[in-house]
Amino acid sequence: MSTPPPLLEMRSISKTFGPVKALADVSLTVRAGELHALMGENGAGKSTLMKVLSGAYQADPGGSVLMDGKPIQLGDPKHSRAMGIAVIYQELSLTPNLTVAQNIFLGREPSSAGIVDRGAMDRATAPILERLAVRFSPGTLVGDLSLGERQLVEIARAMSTRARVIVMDEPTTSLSTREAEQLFKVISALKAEGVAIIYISHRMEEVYRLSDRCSVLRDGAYVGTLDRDELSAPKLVAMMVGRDLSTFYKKEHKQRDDDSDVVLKVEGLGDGKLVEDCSLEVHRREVLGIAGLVGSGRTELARLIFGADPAVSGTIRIHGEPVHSRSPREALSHGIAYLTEDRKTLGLFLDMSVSENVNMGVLERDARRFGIRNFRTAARRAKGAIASLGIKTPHSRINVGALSGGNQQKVLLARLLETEPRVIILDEPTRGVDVGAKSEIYRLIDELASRGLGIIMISSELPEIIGVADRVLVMREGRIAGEVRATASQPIDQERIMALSTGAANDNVTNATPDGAAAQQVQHQ
Amino acid sequence: MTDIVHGDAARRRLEMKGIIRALGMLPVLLLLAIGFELLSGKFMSINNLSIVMQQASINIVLAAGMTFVILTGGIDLSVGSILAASAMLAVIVSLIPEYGMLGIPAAMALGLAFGLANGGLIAFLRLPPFIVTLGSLTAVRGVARLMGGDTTVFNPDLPFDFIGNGTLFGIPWLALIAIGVILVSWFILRRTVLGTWIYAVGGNQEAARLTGIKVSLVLLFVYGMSGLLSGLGGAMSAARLYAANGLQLGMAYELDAIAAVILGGTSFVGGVGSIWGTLVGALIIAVLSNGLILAGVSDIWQFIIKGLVIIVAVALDRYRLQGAART
Amino acid sequence: MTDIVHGDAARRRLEMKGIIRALGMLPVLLLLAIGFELLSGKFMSINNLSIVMQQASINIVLAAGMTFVILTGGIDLSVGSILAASAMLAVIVSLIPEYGMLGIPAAMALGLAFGLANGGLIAFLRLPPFIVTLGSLTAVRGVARLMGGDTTVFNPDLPFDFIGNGTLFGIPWLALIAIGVILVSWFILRRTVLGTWIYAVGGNQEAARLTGIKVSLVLLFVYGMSGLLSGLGGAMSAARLYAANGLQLGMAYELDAIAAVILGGTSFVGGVGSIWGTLVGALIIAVLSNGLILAGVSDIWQFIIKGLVIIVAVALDRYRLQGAART
Amino acid sequence: KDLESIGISVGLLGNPFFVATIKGIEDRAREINPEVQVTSVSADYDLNKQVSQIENFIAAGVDIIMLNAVDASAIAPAVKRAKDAGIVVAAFDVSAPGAHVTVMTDNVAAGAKACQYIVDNLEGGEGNVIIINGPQSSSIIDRVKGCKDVLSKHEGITILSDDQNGQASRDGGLAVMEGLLTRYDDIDAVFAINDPTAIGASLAAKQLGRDDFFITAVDGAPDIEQALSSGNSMIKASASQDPYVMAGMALKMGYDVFMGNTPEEDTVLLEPELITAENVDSYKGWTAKR
Ligand SMILES: Nc1ncnc2c1ncn2[C@@H]1O[C@H](COP(=O)(O)OP(=O)(O)OP(=O)(O)O)[C@@H](O)[C@H]1O
Ligand SMILES: Nc1ncnc2c1ncn2[C@@H]1O[C@H](COP(=O)(O)OP(=O)(O)OP(=O)(O)O)[C@@H](O)[C@H]1O
Ligand SMILES: O[C@@H]1[C@H](O)[C@H](O)OC[C@H]1O
Ligand SMILES: [Mg+2]
Ligand SMILES: [Mg+2]
Repeated sequence: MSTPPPLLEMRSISKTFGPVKALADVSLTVRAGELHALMGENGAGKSTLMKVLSGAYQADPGGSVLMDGKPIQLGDPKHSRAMGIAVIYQELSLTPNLTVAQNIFLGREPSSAGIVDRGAMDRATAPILERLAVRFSPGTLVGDLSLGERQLVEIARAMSTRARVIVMDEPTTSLSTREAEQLFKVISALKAEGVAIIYISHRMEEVYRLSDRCSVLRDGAYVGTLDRDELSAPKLVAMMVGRDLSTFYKKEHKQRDDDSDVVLKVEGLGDGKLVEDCSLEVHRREVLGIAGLVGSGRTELARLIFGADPAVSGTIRIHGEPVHSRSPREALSHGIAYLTEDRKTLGLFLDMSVSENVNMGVLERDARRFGIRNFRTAARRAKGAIASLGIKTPHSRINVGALSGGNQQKVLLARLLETEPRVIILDEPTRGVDVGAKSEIYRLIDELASRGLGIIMISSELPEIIGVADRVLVMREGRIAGEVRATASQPIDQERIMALSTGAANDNVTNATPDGAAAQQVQHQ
Repeated sequence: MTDIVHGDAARRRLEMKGIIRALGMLPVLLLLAIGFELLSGKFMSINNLSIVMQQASINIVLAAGMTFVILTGGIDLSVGSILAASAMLAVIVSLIPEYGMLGIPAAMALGLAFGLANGGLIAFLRLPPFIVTLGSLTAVRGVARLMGGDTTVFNPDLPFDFIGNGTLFGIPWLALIAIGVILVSWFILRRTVLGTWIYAVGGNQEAARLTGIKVSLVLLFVYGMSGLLSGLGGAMSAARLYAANGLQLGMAYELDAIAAVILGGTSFVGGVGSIWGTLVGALIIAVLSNGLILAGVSDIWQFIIKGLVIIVAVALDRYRLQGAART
Repeated sequence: MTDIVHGDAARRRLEMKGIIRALGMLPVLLLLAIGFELLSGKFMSINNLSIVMQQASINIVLAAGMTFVILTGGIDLSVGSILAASAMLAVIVSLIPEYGMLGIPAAMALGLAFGLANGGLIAFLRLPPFIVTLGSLTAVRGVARLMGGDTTVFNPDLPFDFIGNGTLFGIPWLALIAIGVILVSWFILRRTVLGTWIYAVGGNQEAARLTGIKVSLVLLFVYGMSGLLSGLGGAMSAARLYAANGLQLGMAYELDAIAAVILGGTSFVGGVGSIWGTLVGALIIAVLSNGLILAGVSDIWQFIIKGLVIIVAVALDRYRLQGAART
Repeated sequence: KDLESIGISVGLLGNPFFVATIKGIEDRAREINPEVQVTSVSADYDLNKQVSQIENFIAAGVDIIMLNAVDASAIAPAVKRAKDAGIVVAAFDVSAPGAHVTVMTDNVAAGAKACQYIVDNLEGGEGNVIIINGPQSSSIIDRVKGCKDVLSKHEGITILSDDQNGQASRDGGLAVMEGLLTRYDDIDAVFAINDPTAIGASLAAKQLGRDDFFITAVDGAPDIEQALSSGNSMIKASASQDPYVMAGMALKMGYDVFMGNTPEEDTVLLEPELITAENVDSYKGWTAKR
């Protein structure tokens, strides 16, 4: 008896974009019912490989993809889908102007004689949404959903096709812990049904936890595959980056000493919509973490502090001095800087060069008389930033859109730092960034804190927030639900944060007040 | 549970938004109508309303086609020229003894052909819609002039003149056709798979492609539709005038059609909008022209007032929708 | 190391792309020029080239303003009407004894005022540029007519007529002004902070706001600039015609200006494009008009050919840039 | 019956000619009833637009429609509709089939006179002539016809071009003439279908540094008067019309019909007079007080 052919087999796939070889002779085998993790640094070619699989890209001639041992036609999204391949793309591929149900069934609407059966569509959607335990309905406009909720719609779409292979390209980047847990449950159910999952993520702990096997790509080439029991951090990292990453999180900055160090003090801030009565303090040389579920209002709060959205109540002080005006421009002039969670649509100028992106915030300051640009200073700044942040780019005149995610993030950070801020708010600073770059960003955060800046870091990755922050505020439904601090004897713990963010914590148990005199350990039941 | 409450509130907010959006400029239209009635005392007569509807009809038909195009994020500047060429053909064909009635299908076929040519260039060669249709605005105008050797073609015994001047159960045929076009458009946009695809292509063309939607077919369809409806508009214009003139007819009609669509709340970037909005937008434009004359406003001031009303109308709309997405 | 190799190749590719883009439609322009020379034997004469430049000049000035606007992702449909109103004012002021020369600054000031009004509505009330400028296309046209009581105003002894008819060192003043406007625009766009901000706002308006760029100021500036240059265009037109007419002057000029910008490779979505491209685009349009007449093509066929050439030009361009971003 | 309201639709308001016609109508109408409401609109030579304007006049219930048809034949159905609604239609400057009354210049004669001047002033009665055409309204068609009738009698005369549309406007004439001047090196005379076109043509010549020909036209507009008396203009003659009198007369005849008196002659042709540098001083012009 011969063993049955594997569910999916990709053989010597190559893909070139002009002179760039994104994939060179990559092969990959995926078995039914397994979760196959795909790892690699930013730009290693993971997404490209998956796009070849889904038919979004036409691979170079020579390679082939087989399902159940039978070759499938490459380069046609419809065909791949018919073969049972579903892809959740890294860049969300939803149409914001259509409803959840319409998006899920886009391109394969239940219809007779060309007329859509909307009822059937909604009916088919509801159980899937239920399974994902989301709180929006089939008729909700996707444009009205948050980033994380949209991610869930993508997942629902893949589930609805009853695919045999589901590719998830960084599905948890905008999910918070609770949503992620829900997703993991769904994943194991799917696996039990014999569905194969190809899972791409930059979050190591997820990979350890979920994967049955793990393959690694580097510079567009296949490096190797590890079985579950072979998986170990040093091994994986070595395969990915080709070097050793000894210290991952870094917390060497000296923490605050006393209250005179308060850089930013926010009191009673609210936007009249979601955020209500939020107060917080950030000290010099401190990293304040903000945790919470998707939609808990962390981004909203950050935008309020930064003046990006109008506040209806509350005060903001920098070094005790009230900040009145409500615009990012004003906030920047007071030394508040904000790194957006959505770097492509809210942060970068993708059609502009690395240098222009780095300099954009300080053009006026550098300008000569009559607003004439000083290109020499600009070039110097760009060069300096590239060197000090270790941005990997051939030169500073390249379009920022051509860089990998991690390097784009560094460019954005560089722009903030050039404005010489006193407080910086980092919203999901490592979203979609590979291990190597992540550790560099952590190192950078630590260094900035050492330099005396106050830092607020919003993150949905609990290990990261615990690893980097000195103190964590937890948000729930637009309010600050509580604070978690480390003591000499006990570090910040994950359970307490979870409890506060889901509302499971008993509020009578002392929450340390933000201005509490000493670090105080918070009890948990 | 708070979760549910939040969800409910959000849903209610969404529904409100939906209704307000669908309502669109209707309040502005009603305000204008009441205003003109008060000013002239003649506006609300059945007779005048039927004239307004008649005058709006051609623009409604063009604007319906334009709605399809703009929903995909495109634009069609050539509608006026296609209308002129089709009207020429309609009159020329109407002069053929016995087969005069063929003028209507001939006009529509010609319009469709031009529309498909636009669509082909945009869908398959991926040329920018603005330039392609600007090119055909010019080229088709030339064709229209060529067809009549640059003079007016005229047929006092137009076999299908009832369309331009007759009524059915007291309602002008022109108005009926316009309403029919709106209903068909509504059906296509809201009830068919194709309609969903049109919105999808306008909302996120790349995502649409990845889900296997044949984006080029959708584009071909919308420009074809716009051409077809321009052809119909040509036949209507011919029926109304018993004549056509390749040089003057349809000049700058694209601006009125686009204005109707945008006044109706359809977004220029594509993906958002409705055909009802377009109807209201076209009616606002027609009511303005008619009402200002009824009110005895001079031609000059008509221009000034019309321009300002357009701006004020969207400003009101923006104010009304405050906080909703920017079109 | 592969990284370096990769980097080098990418750099070379990027540089090539840059050059090709900057070159833009220049090859098409040269092809047209050579073609017309072969056909007519008269095209390349110094005299004729100066006529082409003269005829292109007003459109170049309008298109330069339009480039600013389109670079921010906006549009300005009102340039033709503003030109008409400014031309009216230029002639009216020119009739004031002694102070006749003030006609030019007056025209520019009026244009600037209208432009700032557009910009204010767009920047502060956040109204869609298409509707705002469509409104002012209509309203300002009315104002232009009002200024002359609806008739042609003329001044046979226009004090600044040298602009329209004179030359400096053998180069027509009109052409000199156009070149000056291009140079100033280039300087602003490429050498000043404001210019970089314009590209940034067009590239990503929200990101620009979050970077602390004064987005409303940038918008106000570009529409103001477009208005100012339309005013200048009005003065140039008055100087050429010794007269102005509120009703007809500048009709549909916006289409030519937009066509020049888009032919020149500036993207409709904003953020990408150059003023040199606009110059080439405007020259292509002017060369076409002039060349076809020289070649003895009839008026009708001029339309048809012009339309087709515009389409073929972008098709060639698309082919040439294959793989580069879609405009 | 009282004359309460009048609607006027003209080809193109920007032309001073039509401004004079409107003034003529208003003045005569005020003499009949000082309170009369006059609404004037421009059709911009767009037939669809003019038909809509007529419909709106019908809806507004005006007593008389003063019509300058943009298309001499195709306007017929709209005229009929107005008549059916009991409205008096008075055509001026251009004929409109079915109109109750019509007053216009004898445009064939105007074209003939302007072109006879060309024949008389060409050296040896021969040379290359250009006709700058315009929108195809009856007045313009007739002028071109009158002109060609004259020119065709002289074998030495070649018509280089007669199919370019100068839009009956100054800038249209300028644009067209610039093209014609680049195309033809040897031009002896130009006939422009109206004065604005002629001025545009002369400006083109000036801008291109050409002075080897002369221009004639039709209208006798104020700016032409000035040009003729200046003595150094390329425009040498214009067959004058009297728009003020013409339109006023049409209104009066229309009023007669309105009051129930059918005039004996429903069409009046006014004789044009050729004005040149010699007789311009005795020409009264459009803006003369009357
Ligand atoms: N459309 C494209 N055109 C040109 N180059 C591309 C294109 N898409 C990807 N590349 C290049 O191909 C390489 C692989 O990119 P890919 O997106 O597959 O990386 P990835 O492993 O998914 O990275 P990340 O972890 O950041 O998502 C990169 O060098 C990228 O710049
Ligand atoms: N443009 C919008 N329109 C309507 N609702 C919105 C919009 N943006 C956000 N929301 C809603 O506001 C709530 C808070 O979103 P926010 O982005 O602040 O959450 P967050 O805590 O930062 O989570 P995330 O991890 O997604 O960044 C969500 O429920 C979201 O649905
Ligand atoms: O007779 C009219 C007059 O000559 C005007 O100048 O142009 C149009 C003609 O209808
Ligand atoms: Mg990727
Ligand atoms: Mg967030």
